[in-house]
Amino acid sequence: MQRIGVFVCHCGTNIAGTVNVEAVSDALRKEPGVVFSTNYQYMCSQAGQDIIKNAIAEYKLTGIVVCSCSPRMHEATFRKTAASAGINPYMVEIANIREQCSWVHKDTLTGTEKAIILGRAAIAKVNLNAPLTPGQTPVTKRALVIGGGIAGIQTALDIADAGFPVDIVEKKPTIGGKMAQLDKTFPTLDCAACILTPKMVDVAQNEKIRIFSYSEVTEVHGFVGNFDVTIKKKARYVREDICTGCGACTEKCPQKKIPNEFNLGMDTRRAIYIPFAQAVPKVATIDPDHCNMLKNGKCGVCSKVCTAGAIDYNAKDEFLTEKYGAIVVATGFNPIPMDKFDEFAYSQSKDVITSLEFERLMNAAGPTGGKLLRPSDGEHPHTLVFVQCVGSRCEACAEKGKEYCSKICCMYTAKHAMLTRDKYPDTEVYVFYIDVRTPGKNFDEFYRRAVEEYGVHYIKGMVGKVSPEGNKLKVQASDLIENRQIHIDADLVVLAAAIEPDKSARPLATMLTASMDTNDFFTEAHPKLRPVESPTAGVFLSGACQGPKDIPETVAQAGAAASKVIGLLCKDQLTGNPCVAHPDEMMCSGCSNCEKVCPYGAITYVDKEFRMPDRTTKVRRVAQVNEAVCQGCGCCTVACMSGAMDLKGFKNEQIFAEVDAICR
Amino acid sequence: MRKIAKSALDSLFAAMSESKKVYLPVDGEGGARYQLWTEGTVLSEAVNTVRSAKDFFFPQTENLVEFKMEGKKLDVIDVRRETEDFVIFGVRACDVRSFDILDRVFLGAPVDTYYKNRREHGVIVSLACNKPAETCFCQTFGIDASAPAGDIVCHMTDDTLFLDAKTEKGEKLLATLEGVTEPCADSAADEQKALIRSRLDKLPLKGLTADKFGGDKTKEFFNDPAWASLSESCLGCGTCTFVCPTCQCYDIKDFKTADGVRRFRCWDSCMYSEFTKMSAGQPRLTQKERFRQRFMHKLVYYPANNEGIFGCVGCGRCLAKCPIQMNIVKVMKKLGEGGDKND
Amino acid sequence: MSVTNEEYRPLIVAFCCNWCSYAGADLAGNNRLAYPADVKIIRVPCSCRVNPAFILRAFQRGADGVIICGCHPGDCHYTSGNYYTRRRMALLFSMLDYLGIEKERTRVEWVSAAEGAKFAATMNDFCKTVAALGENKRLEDLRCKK
Amino acid sequence: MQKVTRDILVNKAKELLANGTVDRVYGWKKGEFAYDVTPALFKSEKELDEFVFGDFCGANVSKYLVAESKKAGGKILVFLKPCDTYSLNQLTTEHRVDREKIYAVGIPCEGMLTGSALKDKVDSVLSVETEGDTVKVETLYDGVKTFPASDLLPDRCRNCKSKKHVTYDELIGEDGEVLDSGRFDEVEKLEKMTPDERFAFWQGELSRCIRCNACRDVCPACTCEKCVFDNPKSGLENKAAADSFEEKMFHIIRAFHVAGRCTDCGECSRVCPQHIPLHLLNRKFIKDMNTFYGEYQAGEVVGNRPPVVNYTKEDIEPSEAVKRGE
Repeated sequence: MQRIGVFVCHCGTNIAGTVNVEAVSDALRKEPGVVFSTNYQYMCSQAGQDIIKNAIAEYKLTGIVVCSCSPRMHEATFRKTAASAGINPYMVEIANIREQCSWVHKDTLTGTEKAIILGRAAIAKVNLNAPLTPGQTPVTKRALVIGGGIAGIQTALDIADAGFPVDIVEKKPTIGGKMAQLDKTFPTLDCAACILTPKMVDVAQNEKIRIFSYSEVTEVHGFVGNFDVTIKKKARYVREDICTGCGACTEKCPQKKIPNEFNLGMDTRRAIYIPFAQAVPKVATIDPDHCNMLKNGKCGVCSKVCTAGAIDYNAKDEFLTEKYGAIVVATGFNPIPMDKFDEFAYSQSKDVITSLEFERLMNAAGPTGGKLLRPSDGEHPHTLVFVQCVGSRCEACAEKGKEYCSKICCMYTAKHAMLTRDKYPDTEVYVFYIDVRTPGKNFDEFYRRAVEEYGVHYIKGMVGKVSPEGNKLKVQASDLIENRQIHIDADLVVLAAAIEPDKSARPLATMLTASMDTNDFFTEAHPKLRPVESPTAGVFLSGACQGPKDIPETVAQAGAAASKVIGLLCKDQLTGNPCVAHPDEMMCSGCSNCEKVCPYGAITYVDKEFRMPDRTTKVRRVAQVNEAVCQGCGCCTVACMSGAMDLKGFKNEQIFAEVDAICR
Repeated sequence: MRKIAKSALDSLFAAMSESKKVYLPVDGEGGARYQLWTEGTVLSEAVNTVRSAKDFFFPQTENLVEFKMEGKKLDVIDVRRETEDFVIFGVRACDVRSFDILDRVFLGAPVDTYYKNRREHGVIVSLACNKPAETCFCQTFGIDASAPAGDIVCHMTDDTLFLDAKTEKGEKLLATLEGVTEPCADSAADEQKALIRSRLDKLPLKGLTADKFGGDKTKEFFNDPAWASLSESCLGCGTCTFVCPTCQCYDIKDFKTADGVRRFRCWDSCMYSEFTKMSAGQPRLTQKERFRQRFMHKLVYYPANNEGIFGCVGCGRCLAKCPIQMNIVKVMKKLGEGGDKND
Repeated sequence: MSVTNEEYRPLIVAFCCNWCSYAGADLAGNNRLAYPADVKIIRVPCSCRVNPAFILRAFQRGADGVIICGCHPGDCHYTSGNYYTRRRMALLFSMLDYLGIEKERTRVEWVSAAEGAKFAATMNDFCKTVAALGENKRLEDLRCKK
Repeated sequence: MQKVTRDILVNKAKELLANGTVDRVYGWKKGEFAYDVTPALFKSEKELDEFVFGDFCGANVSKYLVAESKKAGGKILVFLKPCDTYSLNQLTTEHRVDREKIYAVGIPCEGMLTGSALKDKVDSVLSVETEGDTVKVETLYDGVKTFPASDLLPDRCRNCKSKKHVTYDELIGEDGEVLDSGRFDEVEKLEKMTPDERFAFWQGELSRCIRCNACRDVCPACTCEKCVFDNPKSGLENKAAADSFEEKMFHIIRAFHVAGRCTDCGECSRVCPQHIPLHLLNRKFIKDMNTFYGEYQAGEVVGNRPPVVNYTKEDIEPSEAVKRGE
């Protein structure tokens, strides 16, 4: 029989306001096993924890029940308290009488009654708790960063800086990501390339960092500290170790008409290409969909012009499996497709472009060499209309847009408007907005400069329709402040498209068993307290894969993720979760049902000899659980007919006891 | 002796029901079973009920005592209540004998007050078997199906039911039935008895004797090699013991309720692997030993403690119900043959 | 003379997975979204930890409704746990219905950690549904009644 | 009825014993009456004198192989009806039977009579003879009665699912086909009832349960080292039905435990002393799994993954599953 102490927390008035805490501690004192019961204002405070520690000593407690906030909040706190007073931390159970009681029930009578019942359930469980000791597993001191944008680059640099080897897996032929496509950055207007490319070079030159460009993660096994990751190096048909990046091949390739994805299809590239001048690694890549040699064996020009002999038409996808201790997801974002937004005539007119396309138009390395020219006729536009929130904050248009705010559009639109007016004072620039959101350092000042110094026309209202007529774009819009309809004959319309997570994120999340929200952004372990960790141990989040972010935020989060990774890789041994599945070999029939449902492959079988009660021996096939691999979901326990498989910390008898206590 | 027209049975049961609850075999899904008589209930013609009549005195589960908890206070509650009087009508000769066998267990010291309570309030109205079945072998144990024991003994012809009170209890009950029955000669049922006897003589198991068994035969049979092959296919289910009118083993279990514990007893079966398990383990580790226990108990151990009376009444239920058709008749025939040298 | 005319309140046992639904319930709390106190939550690591025997046990002991909440299919913290839950519960509920037990007494809902409002709404609706059915008679164990 | 005779089987057994292929044989021994044959193990040619075979040899002996195949010695010869072969495959899948230790001879089956089904129709059976599809029953009091075999066959044979042997080392006679049986008709009938009617039906059936465990102990899918209902630690153990809840609990959990593993051999209903149609519970699960997750026959192929330990991302939601038929 346990000697249980019950500690009821008032949480100020958070609990005590609705629950009669005195009545709860009195009622629970009468429960079987309980030898001490009290209540206190803030159990989680030092003074509250001291009450627990003292009671453990004074009443020789073997089990603790804390009736307080959610175990997701302070279970760890109270387990530490118990451990520091000398009892096993897993002898602590929390009755959630705040989030799941006092905060959702108004009536003191029913609230108190329910709090007592929840307390009873926790007591019934603790009565059957057993001390648990977590297992230890070694840590592979190497990190994997998936995605080579600014988030991945910064994370990798910071981890490498601490002395741990890092691999970056980037699916494109070069690292750099979206930032490499940007022209200037807000609010300081420094050139993106000027601040990004040195970092890309740092990555390339860092001895601790390996770049797997043009590669994808295809399989992830294992668990925190011990991931086995299979990386597919897509066939590049150019040997990275030999190619000098001279670019001769990219000039001679006869296949010229391939839309250049780096410039968002606004110009063309060859079938063998280097995405941009500062690409890292600076090696050519053959696009197998367009290369004549690869498609029908006729050509071979690049091979002829390559003095280094780097071309290899017989290259195959390569798979390599590496071990990692930690994985950082930095898969980034993309603007959502605009083809469903017929009202803005994106598909009908070349002169309706997205903001990212506008970045390329303004960029000196872009398709127009940095001159603002209309894509349709190469004329200089005089009237520009920027439409904000295209697909963002779009509750009504969920099938094509997003409900959330994409966060970065207000600022880059202000930047675009300001730069346009700065370079081309002869233009009229209109910005249509729902709200202008500028919560960042120097952001509002930046926006005000656009309006006040550069004379950008900010109009609160949405554009209803854009219709191409002749060489003009007729823009119909409403001005909500003036309450009137506006018609503008524009030369160029720029859509601030909502951003969404990269499409590769969802299958990756499945491989990593990391959770995602309904928008396919990775979920953090805690929205406030653990914002750069995924709930899946050993998986960390960097950049826009977790939610829309601008560059400074991304870099900050990248650094934070790196520091979490470093913290993990510093450890030689990891302490596991002791709440793992455990088979009773005497009951196990060896049927393999548990093995079939285990998502981690944690269950294997052995033939084992047993001494039977009648003194004979019998060899039986029985299940064994790898406690380092088991994550404790408990799926096997239900698949097991004989009940041989049980889950420590959530044993069948414990859950039965909770059910019984609740239904008493 | 009194009699009543078969067509007027309803009035007989109605009259009985005025003072007591009346239970009688009624046909239903899966065979006949005892049911409370209410207007319109029809007496089964089946030779016997699927479950025996022992349930009336020794129910499958019975609440013995309750513990009520309030905080850390524990109250013990005696749940025994004086049973109401009841009549079991239509008990066959074999089942009537089974009550004697149970009585020796439960009414011998120490007296089982739960059993006694029920036994004292039950009036047994037996009914001779007009059509004993091929599985019947009550004769082996000296039971005469044409003349059962009981508080009132009945015989049924095609048109008439004869009732003969044999005990004080029976006479009292019969006295209350004078309004619906009429007197008749004590010999009125003799013809029916003779008919039944002639039928008993023709039963296929007529020749089976238990002569080689008895209380002093432990040594002869305990190590008989035949046990191995007889028990080979036994599934270890409890069907034979649960349909048996004389199996009297039970286990005591505690059931945690909303606010305390209910201690009840329930039938147990020596065929079960957990039977009589103690902290040190089970005394009988293999199905062979458990199987042997059941039959040794019926044929040797029970007679050893009860003046030679066998613990089987030859009702034939286990012959009909065993999933693999192993039964006491096969055991009795095979044991002592000495030919089986297996194991 | 005093007649206590207490309104019938059902007893609801809710099994919530630790990662999504239990967090969703916490969020409902954070946002002060009320639902009846009839709901008592049992935390399990994953909805796939819920053994049909737990559900029957709850009914035996006097529960009037049992609801199992887990991560949305595809979002399971353990990748596939809730897929198994979905199969097991589809089969179990269908069997209970086949035995004539009111199918409204059992429910599976997928509630994510972000869906505090859905959690509260689900519980409000489930309590209402079960309350309308009244006491569980078809899967009761008389010994467990007071 | 049966096309294969005792002599054919005994000769086969003698041959296999003699040439050392097997060292023991699972078969049947004669009983007191026509219908009470007992499964038995024969270890020598001489013992085979007691071997019988006939229209009452319906017991599914595959479960005995769980224990027998673990014993030392050579191979065990078993004669398996088509439906028994599904059980053997399922037991092999679950590593309960060492298939290497079994020599399975598939035998054709024309449907097997059972004593209990027979005695539902006739009292006091003295002898039974079959000629073609006619069964002649000699009784103690009603003379000789004749029945078409279909009247006396248990449900599992009237709705035989397959005449095909899914595993064997040797076959006697021609192999048959998987049949399009009406085995789900009864389930459908129940599904069409109102919940109240269904409850009344099952209440009536299950209330007769005496918790003798015969259904479990005969079931080839119930081979756990220790059943949860026997294990005090499981929280489910109970020796006898003490409340109407318990038999429901027992049968629901048992059906759930064998779901996806039950081959629908029908032994549970055959042995129930109270004639509870337990196969209707198992068939409900089989029918549901077929409709929800695609056709699946347990034991059809060794190594198949039962639907309960499998999933697809598009599976039916529980709330939809109970709506079927509405």
